[in-house]
Amino acid sequence: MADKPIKSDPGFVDEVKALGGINVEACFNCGTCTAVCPLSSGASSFPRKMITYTQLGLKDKVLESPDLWLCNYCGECSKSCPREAAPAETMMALRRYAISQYAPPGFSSFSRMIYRSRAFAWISMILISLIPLVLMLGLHGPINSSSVLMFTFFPEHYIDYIGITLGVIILGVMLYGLGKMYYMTTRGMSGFQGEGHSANGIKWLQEFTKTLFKEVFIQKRLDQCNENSKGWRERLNSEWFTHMTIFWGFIGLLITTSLGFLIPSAISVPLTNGLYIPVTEPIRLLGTLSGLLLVYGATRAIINRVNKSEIYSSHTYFTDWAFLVLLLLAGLTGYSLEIAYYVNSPLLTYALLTVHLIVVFDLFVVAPFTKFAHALYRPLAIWVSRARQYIETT
Amino acid sequence: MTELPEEAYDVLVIGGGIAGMEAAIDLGDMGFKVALVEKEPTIGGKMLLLSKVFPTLDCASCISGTKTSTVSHHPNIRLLTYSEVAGIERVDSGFVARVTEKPRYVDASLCTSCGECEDACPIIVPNEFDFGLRGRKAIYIPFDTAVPKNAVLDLDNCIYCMQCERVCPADAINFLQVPKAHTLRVKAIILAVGFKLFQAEKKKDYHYGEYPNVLTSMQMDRVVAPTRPYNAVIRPSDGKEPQNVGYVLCTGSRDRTVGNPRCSQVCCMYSMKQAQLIMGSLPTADITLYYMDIRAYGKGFEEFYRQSRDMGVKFVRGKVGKIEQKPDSNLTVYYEDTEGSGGMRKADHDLMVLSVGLLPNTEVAGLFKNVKLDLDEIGWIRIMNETRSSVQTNIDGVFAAGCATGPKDIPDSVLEAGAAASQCAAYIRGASASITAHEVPAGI
Amino acid sequence: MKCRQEFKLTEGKKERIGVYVCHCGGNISDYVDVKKVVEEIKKGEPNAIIVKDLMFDCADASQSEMIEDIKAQKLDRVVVAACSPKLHEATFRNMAKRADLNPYMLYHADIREQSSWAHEGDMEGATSKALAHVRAAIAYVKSAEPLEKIKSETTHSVLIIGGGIAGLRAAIDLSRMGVNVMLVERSPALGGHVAELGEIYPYYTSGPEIVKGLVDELKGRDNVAIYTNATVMSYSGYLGKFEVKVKVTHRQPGSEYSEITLHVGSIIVATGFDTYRPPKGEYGYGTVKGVVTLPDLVKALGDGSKELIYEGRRIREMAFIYCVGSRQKPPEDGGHANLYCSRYCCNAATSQALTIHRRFNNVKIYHLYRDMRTYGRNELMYEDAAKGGSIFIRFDEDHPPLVAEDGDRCRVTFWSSLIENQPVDILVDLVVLVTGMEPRQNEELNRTLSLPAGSDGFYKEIHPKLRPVETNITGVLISGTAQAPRDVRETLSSASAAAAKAASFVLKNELELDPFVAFVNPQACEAHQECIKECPYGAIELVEELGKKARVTSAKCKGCGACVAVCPTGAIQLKGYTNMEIKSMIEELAR
Amino acid sequence: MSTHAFEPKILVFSTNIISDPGIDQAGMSHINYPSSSRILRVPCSSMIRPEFIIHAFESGFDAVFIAADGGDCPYLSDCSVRTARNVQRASEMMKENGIDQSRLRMAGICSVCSDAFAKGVKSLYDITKGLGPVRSEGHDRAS
Repeated sequence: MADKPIKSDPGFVDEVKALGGINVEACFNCGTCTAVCPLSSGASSFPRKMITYTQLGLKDKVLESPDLWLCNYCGECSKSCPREAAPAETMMALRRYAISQYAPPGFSSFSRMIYRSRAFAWISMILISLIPLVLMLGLHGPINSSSVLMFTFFPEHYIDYIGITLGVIILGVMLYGLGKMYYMTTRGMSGFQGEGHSANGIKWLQEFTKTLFKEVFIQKRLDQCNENSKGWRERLNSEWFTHMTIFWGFIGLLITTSLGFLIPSAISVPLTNGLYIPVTEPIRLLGTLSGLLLVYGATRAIINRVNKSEIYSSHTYFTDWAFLVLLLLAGLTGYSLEIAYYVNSPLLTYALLTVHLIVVFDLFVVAPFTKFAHALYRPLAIWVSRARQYIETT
Repeated sequence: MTELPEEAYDVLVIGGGIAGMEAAIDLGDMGFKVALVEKEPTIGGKMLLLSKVFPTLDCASCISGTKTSTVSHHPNIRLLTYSEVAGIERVDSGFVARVTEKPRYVDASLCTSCGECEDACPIIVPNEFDFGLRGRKAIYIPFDTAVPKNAVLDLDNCIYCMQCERVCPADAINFLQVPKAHTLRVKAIILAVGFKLFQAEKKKDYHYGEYPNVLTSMQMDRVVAPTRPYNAVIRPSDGKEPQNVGYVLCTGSRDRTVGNPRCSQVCCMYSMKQAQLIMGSLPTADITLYYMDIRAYGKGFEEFYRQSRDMGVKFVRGKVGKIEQKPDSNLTVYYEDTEGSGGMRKADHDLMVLSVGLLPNTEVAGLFKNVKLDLDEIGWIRIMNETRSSVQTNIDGVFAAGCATGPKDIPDSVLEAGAAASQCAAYIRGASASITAHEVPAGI
Repeated sequence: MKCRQEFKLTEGKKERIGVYVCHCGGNISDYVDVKKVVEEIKKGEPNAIIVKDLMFDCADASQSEMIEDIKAQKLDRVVVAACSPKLHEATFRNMAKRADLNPYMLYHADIREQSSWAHEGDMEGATSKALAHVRAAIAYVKSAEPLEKIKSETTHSVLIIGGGIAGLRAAIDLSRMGVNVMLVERSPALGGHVAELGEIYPYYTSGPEIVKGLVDELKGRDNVAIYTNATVMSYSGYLGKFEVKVKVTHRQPGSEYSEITLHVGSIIVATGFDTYRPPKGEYGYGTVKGVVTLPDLVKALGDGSKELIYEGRRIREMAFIYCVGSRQKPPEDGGHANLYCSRYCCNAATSQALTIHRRFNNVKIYHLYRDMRTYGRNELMYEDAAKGGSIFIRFDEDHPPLVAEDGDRCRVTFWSSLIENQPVDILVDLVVLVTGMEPRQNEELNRTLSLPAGSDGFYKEIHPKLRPVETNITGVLISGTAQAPRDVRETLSSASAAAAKAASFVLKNELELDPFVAFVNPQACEAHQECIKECPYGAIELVEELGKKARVTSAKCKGCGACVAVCPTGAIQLKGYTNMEIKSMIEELAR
Repeated sequence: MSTHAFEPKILVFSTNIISDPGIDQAGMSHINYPSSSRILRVPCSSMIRPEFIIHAFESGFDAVFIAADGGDCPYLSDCSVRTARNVQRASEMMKENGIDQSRLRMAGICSVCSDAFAKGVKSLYDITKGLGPVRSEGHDRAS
């Protein structure tokens, strides 16, 4: 027992409870959750060990563990827990905790506050929404009420500038989080930091691409959660499919938007004139389809949550709602905007544009603190965890 | 239905298991007249069916066998087997109980338990005393050590072929028997109604009843008992001797998903006991117990636990999440070795035993007609004031003992039966006879 | 003790024996040639006045026939050869009684379970075996003596040693049954350990209230005498008639103590337990400030204050360490170790944790346990404590926690197998050692009673299931925590059970015991004293007056016959199984 | 007497409460064991005097089987130890008398241990069959 003892933080349990680990103390460490978990394997131990760490106040053990992010919140563990300790909720709460801890110092307490206080969350949402509103009120151009002149009302380059500024900040926050997570989850692991790091470089890259393909593109792990639904009909109804639609919808829109920024000359010139882009134009088409996927996925997810049909969606936090609702709103306002544009209703178009931009702004601002954050952390965690396994087995 | 004239007793004991027998014998020995009512055709309860019992590993029938024979020959005990209490009413300071004695269709006074009828009967149905592991006939002697040892005809399964009637050397078969209605007037009642076993089917992930090699612990106890159904320790699917047996402790106990958050008190110990017995008959077999906490709390229990470990019984701390069957009828269990490095583990066993918990016989509350018997949240009989008396129910003059008030091991059940007898006697004596002051030396 | 044993002189008289062989409707006669058995007996046994084969010996008509025969033919001995004696020996003994024949002059030979059924298809073998068994039975009854149940007058009172809840409960039961009760308590007050306890879950009542409830029930009962400050000095006698000398210390100055003699029929020992006292240094006990035992904590909780303060220290975080003084490893060096589980501690500790959570806000309790043994519904208590702010951590026997001082707090380092034995430090204000129960240090009384103790040091019952409150000394019973660690309810159960047994000894004015007890033939006894050494019940003593001969106290004899086997001269024998009876049976069986 | 026709006579000591029901059980289950066995019941196996065992051989038994109480004895928890000691003493006496000690066997038989009983008696029967009648041994020459 030469190891230096870890310090226990007696307040940690309460922190996790406040973040949604509703019944974490009830756990008596029987391991049923781990045994029934479709994703737990010999190498990664969750949810039980995460819960034990939580009970014992070993927060660093939690933050150091990539396992936390392997969970897809399918709810099998909560269903079979003999003490009704809701392990899935604790796993969720721990991820919330981790998101707040990986964020840069100022953002860290902000994110904790939006998890812990509903009122704070609402107020901050309203305040954040005020930024684009004020900007639009202050910067908008002439309002042409006879025909729709969208980019006369709000010049496109403003959107670009604001978007890029916001993007840089958000990207910074996220990169900080990823960096911190990488640091915490890999410290103490030989081969990750310090010596021997580069020696495994190629292997790392292989693992990285594997992770990207399996866990990000087709999300194999989530599909494993629905192992009982093998038929296509069931698959289409599965959580996996819902998630895939949201994911690919989001990626699609991200690409179209980015392309809009990167090659403005290709699109923005005809756009200025309004009607010249045909629906069949590839980028446009991609945007439309992605939007459809996103609206479908978000709607399904919201319906699931409203129905509380499954354990995984029976406990929902503001931040979970926020991301979904904003996604749906972004989609809906986007399509409404197009309709308003085509039916040539100028005032409605301007109003919808304002709303759409506010929603999109909000969506990006809160992204690192909402469920969206897992989109970044999970792939990294899976990659680290795979790399760890590799180190341990070699 | 034949109405019989009212009979008077001091005490009615309901339930002829170890607790009921012990209470009846204690009261009988004190000179009280006791009526003992048992719904099965034989007395001895579940204990008589067990193999050896922890922690001393004495054979269950050596102990309960002496009790069954004492009960059946005791001058102060009237034994009514195959009889059910139809209703109890409080009348004045006592009770009137109506008891229906079911027809055995065999004249017990003539039957010599020779078994000829059993041999002749063509109908085979699962034997409830072996928990379905083997069959019995429609007319049958429940088991070798049964008391009273008489045949009983199960009319539901009888095809009226009359073979038994033809072969019975004592002419004891009587198809014309009708139920008898006894009316018992008693001063006090002892409820020793025992327990029910958790229905393992309810724990779906363990697939009991679906996979042949998943047994309950009660079935396993029969398999290792000297009176065992197969006359060997073998597994049901193919009759192979199991070489790697796993036990799932806390099946139906400490589990809110099946509605029983309580611990059943006896499963850890009986599982270890079975493990030791299996090792005795199959020395090369591996036995693994999947447990959460080993509750070896009674006298000599911890020592028994240590002995089991020394014998090589494997203890794995982790509750089994699920059991899956492989094509060769072997079973894979999924669990977390919570004391190891963690993570989901799989292990293969050729026989799995579910250590099922104990649940109450809640029908007992319905027996009382004009008074209400208080049960606790789960349905065990509630003891009024446990810091005053361990056996007094909420009804004056009604006592409960053994597993009727909660899961209990045999030593505790026996003690509680003694306690019920004692307080019952105190109640009757205290209520009827005036206590004469004897000359006692001055105290404080 | 008056033994109403009468020996009829049978010498010189010719025995008149009736033999009844049963067919059992074919069950016997299918494989045993019953007719042949009857013929052989008739041929070879002139004293067999009546030899019959009956279809069913046990049938009412057959029994009536036997009674008629016994009366008409003046039969003085009967042999019934039928099924197993376990089924019908009592039936036929009753039959004999009805025929005014001493029931022990009847022998029930088994020719079904042990002959016809055991040797199916071997008619010759089964028949010769049955015949041998019948002949042996005839040999037995020939040398049999009429026996009577041993009757002994009993004193209508019971002595209870110990005034804790077990003693009180037994006293209530016996007193209400109309038995005189004398209760002797060593200390000045009743209630024992329970009187010192605070609130006890799941009963929601305090120790003193429990004691008061029991004492109140005893108050005003005129057949109970309680002696406090009293100790048992000596005792003699046997079941039904014990004589116990008690020394009572007076509170008033002047006469310091008096000695009284009590006559009782039975004795209940309810002397309770001792709390385990950790040696200095065990988990920092006595060396680290803030390390206390569970009973210390319970006392501290008793004052009803709003804040949890122990010796000036405000308690916000505390640690319970379980299995202190219980479940210890076997000592390699022969040192002191309690191998047993103390049963009550897990429940007691979780119950105290619940009390703390309910009374004080924000107190965190770390429970360092080995197995949580909150059996039965105590499991709910475990669950509630966990939800109320208790954290339960399992540690392994091989890695016990370490306790050290850390400023004005305690630092507990533990290794839990649940997290791969990585050491963890917790800082707490108080460390509570959950101490177990130990057998009461009571050498004087133990010497006086000479009750056997088990390997755990607690008093040992004859059999935990068959005779759970009886000891080797017939009439001396054990109950409560003197026998094994127990909680309140279990203690009350065992006390009442002991009361039931005591009552069955003394309620009737006369005790009836089985006649199969040892007896000594004084002519043959050479005072080797082997039997005295062999008898675990202390039923045999050497009597000087008779010229140094062994004598059996029938009331103490349980009839095992262990003494019979060791007597070099065959002087001590068992009634109903005399050496003569057995030898003559052996000879017949060998024919 | 020709050896192949020899049927060893076996005396079985059983106990009222424990092993006798076990022997009954063998009959009830129709488990066959040599019919040349004879059964004599006593309260507890610890009362069997070595002298009884010798007397059995003197009376013509070829083997003695003690169906002891084992750990289930209702009288004495150390019944087996005491019985074993007495049996040991009997065995020594047999040696002195020139009787082959393998003619004597003790086994704990519980109240349902029918298999163990039947097996025990059978194997003793086989051994004794090999040894021949007890009267052919030194014991006869000595007396």
